[in-house]
Amino acid sequence: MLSPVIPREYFEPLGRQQSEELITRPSLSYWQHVWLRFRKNRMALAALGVALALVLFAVIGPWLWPVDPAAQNIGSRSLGPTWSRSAEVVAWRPWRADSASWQAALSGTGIDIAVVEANTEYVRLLWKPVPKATRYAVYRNDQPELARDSPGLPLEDIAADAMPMLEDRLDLRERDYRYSIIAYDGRGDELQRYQIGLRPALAISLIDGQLQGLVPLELDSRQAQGLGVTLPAHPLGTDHLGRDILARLMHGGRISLFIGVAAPLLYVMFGALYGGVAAYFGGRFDDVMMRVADFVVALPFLLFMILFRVLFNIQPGESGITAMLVAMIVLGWPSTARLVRGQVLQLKEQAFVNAARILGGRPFYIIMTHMLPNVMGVLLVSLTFAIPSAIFTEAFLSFIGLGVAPPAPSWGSMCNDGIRTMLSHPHELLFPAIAISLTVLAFNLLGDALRDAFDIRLREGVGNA
Amino acid sequence: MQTFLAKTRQAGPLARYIGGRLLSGLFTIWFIATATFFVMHWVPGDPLSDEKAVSAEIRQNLEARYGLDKPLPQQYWIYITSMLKGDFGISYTQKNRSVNDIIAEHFPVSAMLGALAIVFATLGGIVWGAIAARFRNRWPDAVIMFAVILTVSVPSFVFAALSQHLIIKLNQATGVSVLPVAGWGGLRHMLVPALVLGLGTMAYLTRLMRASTLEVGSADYIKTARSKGLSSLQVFLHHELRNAVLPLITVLGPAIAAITTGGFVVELIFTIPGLGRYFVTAVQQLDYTVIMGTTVFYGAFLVLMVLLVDIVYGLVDPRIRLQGRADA
Amino acid sequence: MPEDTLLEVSGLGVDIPTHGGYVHAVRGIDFTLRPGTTMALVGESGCGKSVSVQAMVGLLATPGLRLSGSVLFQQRDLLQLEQGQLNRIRGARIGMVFQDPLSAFNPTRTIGSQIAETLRIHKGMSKADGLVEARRLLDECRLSEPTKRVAQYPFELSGGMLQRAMIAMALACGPELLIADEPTTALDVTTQDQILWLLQQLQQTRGMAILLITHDLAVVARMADEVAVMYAGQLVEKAGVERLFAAPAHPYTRALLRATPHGEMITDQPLETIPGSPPDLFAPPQGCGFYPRCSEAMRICRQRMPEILPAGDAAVSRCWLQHPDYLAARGAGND
Amino acid sequence: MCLQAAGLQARAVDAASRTISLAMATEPPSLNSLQATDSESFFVLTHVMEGLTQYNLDNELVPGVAVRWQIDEGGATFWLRRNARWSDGKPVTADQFVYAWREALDPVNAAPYASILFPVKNARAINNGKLDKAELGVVAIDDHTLQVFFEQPCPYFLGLTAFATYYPLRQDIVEAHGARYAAESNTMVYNGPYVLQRWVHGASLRLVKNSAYWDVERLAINTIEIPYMTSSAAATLNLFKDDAIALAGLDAESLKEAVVQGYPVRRFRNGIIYFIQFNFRDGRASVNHDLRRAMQLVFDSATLVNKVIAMPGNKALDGLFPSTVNGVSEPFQREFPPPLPQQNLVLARETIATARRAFGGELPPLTLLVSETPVSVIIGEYLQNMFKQALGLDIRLDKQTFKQRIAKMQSGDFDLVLAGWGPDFDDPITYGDLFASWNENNRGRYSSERYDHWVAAGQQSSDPRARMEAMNQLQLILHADVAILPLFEGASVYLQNPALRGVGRAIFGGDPSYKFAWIEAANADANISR
Amino acid sequence: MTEPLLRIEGVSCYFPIGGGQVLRAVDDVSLDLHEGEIVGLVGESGSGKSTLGKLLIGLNHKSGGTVRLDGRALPRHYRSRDFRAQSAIMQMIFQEVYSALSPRMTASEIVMEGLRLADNGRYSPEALQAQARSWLERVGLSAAHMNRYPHEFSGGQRQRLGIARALALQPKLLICDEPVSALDVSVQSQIVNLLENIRREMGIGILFIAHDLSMVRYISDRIAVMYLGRLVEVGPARQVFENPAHPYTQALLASNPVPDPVLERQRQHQPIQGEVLAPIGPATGCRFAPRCPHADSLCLGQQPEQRPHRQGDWLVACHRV
Repeated sequence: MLSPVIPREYFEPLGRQQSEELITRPSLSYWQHVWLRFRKNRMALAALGVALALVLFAVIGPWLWPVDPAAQNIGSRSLGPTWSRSAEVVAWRPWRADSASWQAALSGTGIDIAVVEANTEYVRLLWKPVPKATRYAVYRNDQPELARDSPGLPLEDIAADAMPMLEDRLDLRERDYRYSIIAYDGRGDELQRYQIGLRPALAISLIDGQLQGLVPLELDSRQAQGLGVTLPAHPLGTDHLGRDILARLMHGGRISLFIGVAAPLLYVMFGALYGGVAAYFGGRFDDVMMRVADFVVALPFLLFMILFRVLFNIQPGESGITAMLVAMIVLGWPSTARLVRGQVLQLKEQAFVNAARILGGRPFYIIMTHMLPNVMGVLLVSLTFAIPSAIFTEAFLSFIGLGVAPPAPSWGSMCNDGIRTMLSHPHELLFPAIAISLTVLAFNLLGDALRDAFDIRLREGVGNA
Repeated sequence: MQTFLAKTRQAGPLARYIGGRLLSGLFTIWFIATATFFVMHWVPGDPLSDEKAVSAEIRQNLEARYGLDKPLPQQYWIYITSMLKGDFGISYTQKNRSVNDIIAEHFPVSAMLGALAIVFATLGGIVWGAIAARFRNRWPDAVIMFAVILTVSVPSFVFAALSQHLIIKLNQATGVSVLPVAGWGGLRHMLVPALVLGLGTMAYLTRLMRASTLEVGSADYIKTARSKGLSSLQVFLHHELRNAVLPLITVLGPAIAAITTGGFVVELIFTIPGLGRYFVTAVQQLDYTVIMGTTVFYGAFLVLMVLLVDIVYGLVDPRIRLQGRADA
Repeated sequence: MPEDTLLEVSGLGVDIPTHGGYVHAVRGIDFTLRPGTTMALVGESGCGKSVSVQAMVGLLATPGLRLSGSVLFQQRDLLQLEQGQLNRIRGARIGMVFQDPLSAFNPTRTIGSQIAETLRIHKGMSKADGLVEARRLLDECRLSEPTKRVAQYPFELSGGMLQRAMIAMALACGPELLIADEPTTALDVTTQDQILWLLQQLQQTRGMAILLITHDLAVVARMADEVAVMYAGQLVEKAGVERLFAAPAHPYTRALLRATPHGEMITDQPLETIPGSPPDLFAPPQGCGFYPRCSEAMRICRQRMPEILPAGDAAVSRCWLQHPDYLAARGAGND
Repeated sequence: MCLQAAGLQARAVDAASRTISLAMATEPPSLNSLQATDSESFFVLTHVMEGLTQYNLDNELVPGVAVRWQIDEGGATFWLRRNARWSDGKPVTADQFVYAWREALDPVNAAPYASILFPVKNARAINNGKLDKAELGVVAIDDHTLQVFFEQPCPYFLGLTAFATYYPLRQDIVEAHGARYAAESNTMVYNGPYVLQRWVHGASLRLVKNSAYWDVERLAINTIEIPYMTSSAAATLNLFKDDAIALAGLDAESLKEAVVQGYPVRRFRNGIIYFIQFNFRDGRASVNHDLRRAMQLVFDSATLVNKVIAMPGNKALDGLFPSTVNGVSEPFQREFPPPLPQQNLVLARETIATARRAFGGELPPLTLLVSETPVSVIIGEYLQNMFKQALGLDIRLDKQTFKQRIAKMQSGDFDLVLAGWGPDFDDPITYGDLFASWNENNRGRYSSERYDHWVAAGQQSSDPRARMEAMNQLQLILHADVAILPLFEGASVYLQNPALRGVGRAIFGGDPSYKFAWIEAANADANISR
Repeated sequence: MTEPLLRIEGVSCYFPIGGGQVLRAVDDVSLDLHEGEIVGLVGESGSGKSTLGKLLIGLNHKSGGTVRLDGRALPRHYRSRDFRAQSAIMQMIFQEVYSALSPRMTASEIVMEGLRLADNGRYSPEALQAQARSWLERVGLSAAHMNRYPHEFSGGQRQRLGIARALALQPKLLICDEPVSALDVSVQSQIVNLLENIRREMGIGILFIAHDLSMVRYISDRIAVMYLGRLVEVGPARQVFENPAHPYTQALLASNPVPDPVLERQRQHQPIQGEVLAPIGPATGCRFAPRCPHADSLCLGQQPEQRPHRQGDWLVACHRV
C-alpha cells in the first residue's frame, strides 16, 4: 500500500475552515417538515384528495346538478342509473268491462287469455271462464323464467261469479312479466292454469306528469292521453320514492359532512381547552375536572339527545341538527380532554414551558403560545379520527328519527333507507354507503398519515443509536 | 428518585385506592341515576298510553299503580331509595315482571355473548396486531391494516347481515346445519354473533397492539434480550408480547362495557334475547322503569369494569402492583 | 490471525436506511482485541461507536441495513453467521452491558428470571437452578441482599444496583468478551466508581476481554489497555492508552484531550474548544471528516480521505500529518 | 336442494313428532288475559285459552266452552260444555267467567281492555268505580249456565265472547300467584287446546297439546316450538330459508327475495284499516274544510297502495270498511261502494287557494304524525312531497315511537296523523263507532251529530239491512266532511311451509291460529320452496 | 462586606409523598452568592441540587427559610407577575437542551420572548429584532440563524440560544442547571467558556449546578457540595478540590476519574460503599453517616452544624472537622 508521492503544495496549511457552525440542511419550519413527510406518503395525499373532492362534491355539486333532492317521481321508483327516457302519458279511469266486451275480445280467437292494455300504469287482462271454478287466483312473476315453477306474487283473488278480468297496477316496471291465472274449484283443487307474458310500455300518470311540469295543467285526461313526454335522467338512479340519488347525495353530503366536521371540530376544541386547563392547573382542580369528565362518559347518549331536542324546542318534523350538534359536543369531549390533558401534563414538564414561566408568561399566554401549538398534532389526529365516528353517529340518529327530518337527506338516512332494499335495489344503499365509507376511509388514512407525519420519534436523523 | 419513592408507598395503598375508586364509582352511578330520572321525565311521551284509549278512570288507576300520581320530588325519592335497596320497580310493558327479573334474565345472555366477543376481539387483536407489527411495512401488515380500516368503515349491521347470509349459504351447501342462523342456545349459537360483535373492537385492538408492539420492539430491553442470545421468537414471546399487551388492558374496561351494552344490532339480527336489544325496545316503548333500571345498571357495570380492569392491570404490571398508584 | 486475538474487526461499515436515504454511520473501522485486555472505543455522540458494536453482534435489525467488512470472533465471522449460530454466541461467549440499566431490563419480569433466562437458554438449566445461579452471580457482582434482589422487579432497584445486575446477567455464561456500551454514563460519580471497580475486579478474576464504549476520556484512562478514537463513523486513532494520552497523534484526539478539564488545569485560561460540529453522515465529506474543524488542516485534507497510517509505538492515526510524504515535506521545509 | 334440505337437523315441520317451529316478533308482555293488548299475547292466549266462542278457519264463530247460546235484546244465556277442563283437570265453570269479567272491570286491576265488556249491564259504572263489581250483569245460574244482561241491545255481542277479556279465569290460581300470575309458564293454568310448557323470557316458548282439552283428539299438532323472537322480516326470511321456521311474514324487501327464491307467497287481508285522521281540535289548521277537501282532491289511494307500499294484498281503501267486512248478504263494499277518489289538480288548487285566503294568504305548516316503522315513514314522506308538489303545502313529518305517537294522538299534538285500526270483533260497528264523538279512540275529536246518530242506529238496531244502511251513511258522511283520508286496508304477506296445512289467519283475536292445523305427510319431506 | 447578590438562609423544600411521609429534597440550606461570582453546586442525583435551583427561580415552592435576591426577599409562591418582576434579575439555563426551546418558535422569537413579556409594546418590532440579533451574536450565533427553528440547531447551538434568551433580559444572576451535562465534551468547553466570558463581561453571578466535578472545578470560584438535601461543604473551589474536608467530598473526589492513565493507575481505588437513600423524615444524624467510613455514634445521633474551616470562607458540616 504504497501511496504515490503527494505534491508538496497539497500540504499547505489552510487553518480552521469552520469558525462558526454550518447548517448543511435547508431551513424548514416544523410545519414544513410535517408537510414534507406527509407529502411523501402517497396514500395520505390520495386520502386528502378524496376528502377535498367529497367536500367539493357537497358544496359545489348542487349548483352543477340543480335537481330538487326532495322531489319525488313516484313513477320512477328505485331506478338504477338511467338516462332520460321517453314515456307516454296515461290517464287512469276505472275499467268497466262488461260481458260483451270481454267476449268480443276473446271470442273466436281460440285463445284463453287476452291483454287489453299494458303500460306501467296498469295492465288489463281478460280470460275465458273455467267451468266449475269457484275462484281465480291471479299471480305475477317478475322473473318470467321462474314462472313455470313459481307463480310469483299473489295479486288478487277473483270470485268466479264476478267478471274473469283483472287490472294490475302494482308496482309495474318496463320489464317482462308473466301472469298466471289459476282456477280453483270449491275444494281448493287447481282446475286450470293460464299463463301469459307481457312487457308494459313506459307510461306516466297524468297527475304525475302535471306535478312534474311535464304535462300542461290545462289538459284534461282525454287530451293528455297518449302524449309523449321525456322523463329526466338519473345518473345514480332513484330511491324508493323516485327521488334523484345524485341530488340527494350532494345535499346529504352537506349535512353529513357538516355534522361530521363541525361536531368533532367543536368538541375537540372544547375538550382541548378543558383538558388543557385541567392539566395546566393540576392538583385537586385537575382531579375534580377529570371526575366530571368521567361522569359525562357514563351518561346515556340517546336520552340526552332527546333531552336536547326538548331544550332546543325542536318541533317534530324539524331537523334536529343543532340539538344533535350540541349533544355530540356535550357528550363527546371527554376523550379529547383526556388526550390533551395527558399531552399538557407532559408538556408542563418540558423545560421550554418552565422557561416561559420564568420569563413571566401568564397561564393563558403559556397555554396559547407554548402548549396549544404543541398539542396541535395530536388534536388534528384525534379530529380526523373523530370525523368518521361523528358521521356514523349522525347516520344512527337519523335512523331512529332523531337526526335530519325528511325529506332532507343525509348520507346516514339514505343508507338506512337503502338497507331495506339492499337485495333488490342495491344501488340505493351502495352510493351513500360508498360516500360514507370513502369519507371514513379518507379521514382514517389522513389521521394515520398525520400521526406519522407529526411523530417526532420517526423524524429523520439518526442519533447515536 | 423514582425508586426511593416507590419504597415508601407500598403500605396498603392499593386497598385505599380501590376504596376511593369504589366511592367515586358510587357517586358516578348516583349521578347517572339522577340524570336519567330527570331526563326521562322531561322527555315527551306517556308510558301508559296504548293503542286502545283508556278512560280517565282507568288511567288514574294505572298512574296510582306506578306511582306517577305523586309529585316529582317524591317520585325521585322513592326511585332513589328503592334503587338503593336494589329494586328498580316493575316494567310498564311487561306488567307482571320486575326490572330486576328482566335484567337478571337478559343480562347474562348479553354478558355471555359479550364475554365471547371480548375473547375473540382480544385474541384477534393481539394476534393480528402482533403479526402486523412483526411484518411491518410488508404485505401481511398491509393486508391486516387494510382489513382494519375496512372493518372500521363498514357499519356492524352490514357484517351481521352478511354473516347470516353466509351461514345460510354454508348450511345449504353442506346440507347439514353447520351453524344456526339465529336464536339462542349453546356455544354454536354464539360463535358468529360474538365474532361480529367483537369485530370493531378487534380492529381497534389490532391497531393498538401493532403500535404498542412496535413501541416495545424499539425498547432497550428488547435489545438486551437479543444480546442474551434469545431467538427472535423467544424475544417475541417472552419479552415483546407481554409488554405490548399491557396497554391493551387499559382500554379493555370501556371495551367490555361497550360490547356488552352495545350489542343490540347483533342481538336483533341474530334474535338473541340480550339486554341491549331489550333496552332499545324499552326506549321505543318508553318503559320508564326498564330504561332507568338498565341505564343505572349499565352505568354501574361500566364503572365496575373500568375498576376491575385497573386492578387487573395492577396485578399484571408489577410497577403498578407494587407501587400503589401514583397519579397518571 | 495471531492466536492471541479474540476479536478482529476489519473494514466494518454500516449504512442505515432512513426516510432521507442511507446514513453512512460507520465507514470502515479496523481493530483487534486480545483476550483478557480492555479496548476502549471512544468518541462523541453520533460518531458511530455504538452502532458499530451493535452491528458487530447483529443487534441492528433495521430492514434494509447494509453491512460490510468482517468481524472475526474466535475465528468466526459474526457477520456471516446464521441467526441461530449467532444466538449461541451472544449471551454465552459475548456478554453485553448497556447504558441505561433501568430501560435495559424488562420492566415486567423479575431480575432473577431475566438472569435465569440466559442460563436456561445457553446452559439448559432449570428455572430453579437458574435462580440459584442468578443469586450467586448477583453476589459475585457485590449486589447487597442477592436473595431478595432475585425476586425484585427492575424498578425497585437503584441505577447502580441494576447495573450490577446487568453485569451479572452479561457474565452469567462466562463470556470471553464483555461489551460494555457506556456502562456508567447514566450513573453518579460514586456509583460509576463502584461499577468501574467491579468491572476491573471481574476482569481480573475471570480473565475476560472488555470492549468498552464511552465518551469519557477519564473512564478510558482508568480502564483501557488500548484506545480507539472514532470520529464521524471512522477510526481516527488507535493506540495504547498511555501513548494516546501522552502523545496523541490525531488533531481530533489532541483537541478532545485539551477540551477535557484536567486536574492540573489553570482556571484562568479558557478551555480549548473544538468549533463546529461533526459532518452530516447522510453525505459524508470527500476528504477528512474532521478537516473543517481542524486547526492544522491542509489542502489535501479537503480533497482526499487520509489513510490509516502508523504513528509510532504501534499506534495508528488517520491523518495526513502522519503521511510519509508530509513528514518528508515538513522535514524538507524545516531544513 | 330437496335432498339437501332433508339433511338439516332443525326442521321447521317435523312429521314424525308432529312438531312445528315458529318465530315471534317479540315475546308476549303478559299472558294475563286481563292485561293483554298486543298481538303476541293474543296469539299465545288464543292457543292456550278458550272463551265461550271461538273463530274457526273461515273466521266464523263456532262453539268454544259454550255449546249453545241464546241472545236477545236484553241479554244472553250460554250453556257451557260439561267436558271443558283446565289443564290441572278442574272443570271450566260459569263462575270462572263471572270472576274474570268482574276482575277485568275492577278499577284496581286497570285492565286496558275493560271497555270491551261495556255492553254488559253496569260494566261502565263498575269500571268507573261508581258501582261494586258484584253489580255486574252476569250471573252463573249453575256451573254450566251463564246468564248475561245487557246495558242496551247489543246485536253483535256473540262476536265479543271470543275476545281474550271474556276468557274465564281461575280465582284460586290468580290469587295464589298475585302479581306474578301468568308471568311464567307455571304460574297459570290453561283451558285451551295447548299449554305453555316452557317460557324462556325473550328467547323461546313451547306449546304442547293440552291433554285435558275437551277436543284434544282433533289436534293434529303435538308441539309448537317458538325458538326465535325477531321482528326483522329479513331475519325471519333467513330462518325460513334455513328451514328453521314454518311460517314467515314478509315485508316489501323480503317479498322480493322470496319471489326470487321461488317460494309460494301467500297473502291474507287482516281487516286492519289505515287512514289519515285530521285533527278537529280548536286552533288547528286542519279544522279548515277547504284545506282537507283540497287534499282529498289530489290524493289517490291506488297510487299509494300500488306504487308506494307496493305489497300485494294491501288494498286501496276509499271508504271506512275494508273488503273483509260483510254486508247483508254480500261483501259490504259490493253492496255499498265507497266514493272513489277524483284526483282533480285544477279543482284542488282552486280549493287550496280558498283555504289560503282563509288563513290570510299563508298556510301554516302542518304536522303529520307517523310512527317510525319503515312503512309509515315511507307513506309519510310520500304524502309530504305529494301535497307539497300538488298544493304547495308545507308538511312536517313527526316520526315518533309507537308509545309517543299514541301519546301525541291522545293529547292532540298533530294536524294529521297516520293511524290504523284493527277490528276487535266481527261486526262493521267495530270500525263504525270509531269516529263517534264519544269514542276515546276518536283521537282527532271529529264530532258530527249526524255521524253519532247513525252510529247509535247501527249499534242498537237488530235489522241487518238497516244497520248496513247506517254504516253506509257513516262512510258517506266521513267522505263529505273529509274527516279522514282513507289510505288502505292491510294484508299479511307470508310464506308457509307446504307441509303445514290448515293454518288459520284470523281477523279477530290471535293470529295466526294453529288450532286446526295439520301436517301433510306427503309434503313433509318436500322442499320448502315447492 | 456588602449584602451578597443572593442570600439563601435555612431554605428547605419538602415534598409530600403519600402516607404522611415527607421527602426532604432540600433541608435547611444556607448559601451566599456575590455579584460576578460563580458558585459551583455539586452533588449526585437525589442530592437536591436541581430542586434548589428550581426553588430559587420559582419553579418549586420553598417549605421554609428565606431567599434574598439583590436585597429583596423572594415570595414563597410565584405568580406570573412575580416571575415577570424577577425575570430581569435572575434567569435560568436548563439541562434539557432539546426541550428547553419551544419547537414552534424561531431563534429570534425565542430570544425576544422575555423582552416582549417584560415590557409590553415598549420596544418596536425592529428594535426587538435588533436586540435579538445582538444577543445571538453575543453568544456566538449569527444573524443567519435568526429565523431558524430549534430542531435545526445542534445541541451546543441550542444551549447558546438558551443562554441568549436568558441574557436578553440582562439579569444579575444566572442559574445554570447542569448546562453542559447533555453535551459532548468538545461542546461542553464551548459553553463553559461562553459562561466564563459572560461573567467577565457582564459581571453577573452564576450558580452553576453540576454533577461533573471536573467542569465545576474549572469554572467555579467557590464550590458547594450537597448530599441528600444538605450542604456538607462550601468553600473556595481550588482549596476544596485540593484538600477536601468533608468525608463525602473526599469520597466524591476520589471517585472521580481523571483523564490521565498514569495518574489513574497510581490511585488507590477503594469505592465508597452503599447506596444513596432517600432523605425522608427528619434526620437524626449526619445524612452521610451510613456510608461514611469514619462514622461514630455521634454522627449517627446528631446532625452536624456547618462550621467554619480554616479560613472563614470555608464551611463544613461534619463532627470530625
